[in-house]
Amino acid sequence: MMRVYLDNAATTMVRQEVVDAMIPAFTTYYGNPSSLHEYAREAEQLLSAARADVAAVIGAKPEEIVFTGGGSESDNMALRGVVAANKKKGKHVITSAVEHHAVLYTLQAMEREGLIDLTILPVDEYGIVSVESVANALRDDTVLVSIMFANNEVGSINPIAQIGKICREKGVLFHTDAVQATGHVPIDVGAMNIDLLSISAHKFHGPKGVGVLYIRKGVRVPSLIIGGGQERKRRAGTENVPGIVGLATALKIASEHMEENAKRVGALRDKLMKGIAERIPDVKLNGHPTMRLPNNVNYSIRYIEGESILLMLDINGIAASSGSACTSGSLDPSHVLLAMGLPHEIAHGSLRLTLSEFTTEEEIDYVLDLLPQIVQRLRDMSPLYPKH
Amino acid sequence: MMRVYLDNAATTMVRQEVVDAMIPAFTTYYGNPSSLHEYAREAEQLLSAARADVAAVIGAKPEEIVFTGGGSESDNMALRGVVAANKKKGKHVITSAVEHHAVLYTLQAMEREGLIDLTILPVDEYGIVSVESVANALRDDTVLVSIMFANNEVGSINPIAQIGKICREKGVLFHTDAVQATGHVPIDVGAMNIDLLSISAHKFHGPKGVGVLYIRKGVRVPSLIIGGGQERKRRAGTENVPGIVGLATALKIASEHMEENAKRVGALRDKLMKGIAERIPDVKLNGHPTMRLPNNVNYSIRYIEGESILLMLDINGIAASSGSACTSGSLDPSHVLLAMGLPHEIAHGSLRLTLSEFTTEEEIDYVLDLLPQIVQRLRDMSPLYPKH
Amino acid sequence: MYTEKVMDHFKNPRNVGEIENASGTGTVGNAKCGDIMQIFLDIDENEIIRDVKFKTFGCGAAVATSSMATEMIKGKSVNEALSITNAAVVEALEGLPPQKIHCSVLAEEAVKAAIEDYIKKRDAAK
Amino acid sequence: MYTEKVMDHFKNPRNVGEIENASGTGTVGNAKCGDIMQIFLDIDENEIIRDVKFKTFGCGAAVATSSMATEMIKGKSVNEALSITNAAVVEALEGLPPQKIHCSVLAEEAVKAAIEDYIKKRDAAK
Ligand SMILES: Cc1ncc(COP(=O)(O)O)c(C=O)c1O
Ligand SMILES: Cc1ncc(COP(=O)(O)O)c(C=O)c1O
Repeated sequence: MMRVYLDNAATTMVRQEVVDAMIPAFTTYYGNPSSLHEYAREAEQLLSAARADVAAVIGAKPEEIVFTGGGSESDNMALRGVVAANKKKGKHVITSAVEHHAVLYTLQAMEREGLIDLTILPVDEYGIVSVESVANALRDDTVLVSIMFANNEVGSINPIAQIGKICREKGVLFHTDAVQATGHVPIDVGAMNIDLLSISAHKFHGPKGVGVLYIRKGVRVPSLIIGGGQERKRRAGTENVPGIVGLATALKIASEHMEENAKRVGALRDKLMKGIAERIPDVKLNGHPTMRLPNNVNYSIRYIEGESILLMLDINGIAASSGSACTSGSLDPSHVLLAMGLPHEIAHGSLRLTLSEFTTEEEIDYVLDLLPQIVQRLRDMSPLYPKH
Repeated sequence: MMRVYLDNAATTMVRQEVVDAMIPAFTTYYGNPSSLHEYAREAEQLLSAARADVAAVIGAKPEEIVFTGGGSESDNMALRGVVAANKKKGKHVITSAVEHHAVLYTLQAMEREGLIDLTILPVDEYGIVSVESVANALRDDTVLVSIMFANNEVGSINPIAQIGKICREKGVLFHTDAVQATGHVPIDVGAMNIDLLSISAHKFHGPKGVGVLYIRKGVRVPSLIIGGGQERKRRAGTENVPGIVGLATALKIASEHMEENAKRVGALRDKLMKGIAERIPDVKLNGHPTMRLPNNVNYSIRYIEGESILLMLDINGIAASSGSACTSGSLDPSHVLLAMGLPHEIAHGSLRLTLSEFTTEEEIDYVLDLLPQIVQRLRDMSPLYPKH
Repeated sequence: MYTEKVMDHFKNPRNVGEIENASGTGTVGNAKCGDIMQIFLDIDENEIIRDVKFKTFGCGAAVATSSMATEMIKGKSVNEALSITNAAVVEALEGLPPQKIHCSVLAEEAVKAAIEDYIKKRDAAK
Repeated sequence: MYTEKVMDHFKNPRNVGEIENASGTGTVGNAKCGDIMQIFLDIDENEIIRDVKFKTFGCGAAVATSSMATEMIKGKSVNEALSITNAAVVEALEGLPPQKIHCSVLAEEAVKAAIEDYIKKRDAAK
């Protein structure tokens, strides 16, 4: 049986070049970068090179790059840190209804703890935050705006540069969760006026468990994890040198091939999107038709439920997703789709297919062949499916 | 030139078996364990097996194992979590003066934030916390005792089982930072009445950036990192499956060979310890002569300063440490040595040599040959060295 | 996540369909919560369930519990069928993940709703 | 962490030692802080530094700055030596890590202390 991996928004395969780059850091240059000897200097050199590479890709300075244990940690650190450092100015924070739980749940927890006043902006039918809604929500005591770069479920891309511009004009710090965007679409923290930005390596063929928080020079963000003085005292813990080398290698490769990948993957994505629309009646594309990540397809398929579609696909070797990976297996329909105004029963029937540069046309053809049969079979079993 | 790595308390080489175990998780079983398909189940199986392996080594149940981003995160999570969950009972916390900064600085920060009342227990001349001092410090409002299993600088091992017993009798939660002990000396969270225990993989030939917090069933520890529901909602973020597999593989191997390693490494350690004492006058062993980690040698070498010893060793291919890795390069002498009562000028001249199972007798001989010359050379340069 | 038995009933669900002029039908759940189960009974004059069919909108467990429940009551008397429990369905499926136990409850309720519908119709016809 | 120049002066420090009956000696720093520098001057009747020696307890930078500072003042007049700055020592070493700059300050102070000692002795002898 053919195996087709279309869950690249959940995580990606680590590419061979990345594994090859990491291995020496495991077995040869394994020193602790903080120590004072040749092994340490070797590790420190790998670390510095990785930092410079990452900085270059997003238009930052090396000293603005803090390596973390993943996207969730980066988000938590940014949110808690900025709020803690700006208590004197105020405690109002603005975010959107479609953020990843690493942002949304953290802010909601902080609200319950009395640390912040939270404004959660609605999104349009495509899951996009309007620049106007951000502008209108800004207050004198607003200390932080956190709006994701691209959505993990429906792939819609927010007007980040414009939001950044408004925040900068009002002197409010702007954080963006770019975990889904990094390595896939161009990012320039300077031109986009981004003050803090979260990255996670495993979304662009790097390793799991390592991420970045970009912190603009001059922005104060106390440590989330306290201890040793690593990362210029901003993130304690022995640096994950192999993981960081893997992250930087993966990001460098992704950014070098970004344009051609976006084109090739985008074309396959369009074929899949069009194919589904043509072959399956009663489906609805979720997310913006064009302002979306080049690798994301998300459809609601009426009358049937997401998990059973996934199981049928899985039986046929196809790995896909419904709602976000973190909450699958739960009963609640995606908060993203609900925020976009989808009724519950349609939100329950969503299917996310996310491609990578390793996806082949053959795989897309296989999915387009199978999916209509699977949908029909499940619809025939569904009490909601109108009789013909 | 011979290269000799004697900085294994700072970090260790990842052993080949561990790299071999991790690679499939990078490139083949790369699914997100939370997803719903074959790739996810493969990853989930690796995760479960690793969890069971780790649990077995320390006498825990699999569901009591939370994987984290390293030892510092585990410490931070344990301390902040227990204090947050036990606000109603009180806010008194007991720790010792020789803890790693991931514990000490975190607790001191929490004290400044008004979250806790902190008692920092002194240690004896060997760096060991007395059971009595813990017993005497316990109060009705004590919510947590955090005492490290073995010290990272001088290798001294605390009477953990007895401290655990007292805490259990008084109904006070007991956390131990076992980052240096795990994989090197036997640990049994049941017999030792440990409620929370921190582990870091890179201290026993596993990868950097991955750790464990053991949390006894029934002990409430809210998330430090909030977001997805991973690790039974206790640690958000896509699981670092390769890292976790690496951690478990390394720990299993270490525990299977613990006795024979302790014997062999212990014998080399004794040879090094004795050799230094015999060949170099005016040195002082730091840490307990017998109740110490089998791989730790720590001497104060009078009249000379630590960094210059390290540089001379490094020039000759030997990687060693002075004070803890995290604070080297700083001007302050080790807080551990000062807490043990060493005068500043002697604390400045400490040298830590930490062995591993890969250390050879030839390497020890090389060090014993070189070190006396290096010390003499530096002493001849020192205004403190008495003329003969 | 699912046992082989659950996957078997999901892949090859027994008794899918509808019965025209059923002796009793029951519908439980709602689309908002992501599960709807519909059970159709054909009951003979001896109150034996001659045939049973189901339609389900829901997850893998919803389909499998529907399929298993229909198998368990097929050929049984109405009274026997009324004593079906969700635990028995779970057991027959060799277990369900904790967050899916509610599906077995739904299956029990659907069977009971269909039988109640039959009893109501029967008593009304007397 | 250190430049090649620093490592060169650490590995092969110039002018290590003491001078018996020195024209001036200066000791700065203290063991508690981890650095002590001692400078010995041999100054001729034309106030030229004929010879200079040092002893240092301290880190690599402490040794290297002592060594470099002695090199810089050797053969110079007392007045020229008095104008030595820590920045000049750092520059001659092609840089020092920020947390080690204080070593260069110590070296400057040690030179000045030794010269002051010489001046005191000289003036007392007048
Ligand atoms: C005793 C002790 N605790 C905590 C840590 C922190 O572990 P990590 O560097 O993995 O965060 C270390 C080592 O650095 C340690 O030796
Ligand atoms: C938008 C977004 N933010 C944050 C995260 C969390 O990243 P990680 O799983 O690396 O902690 C993810 C993915 O899981 C994501 O898609």
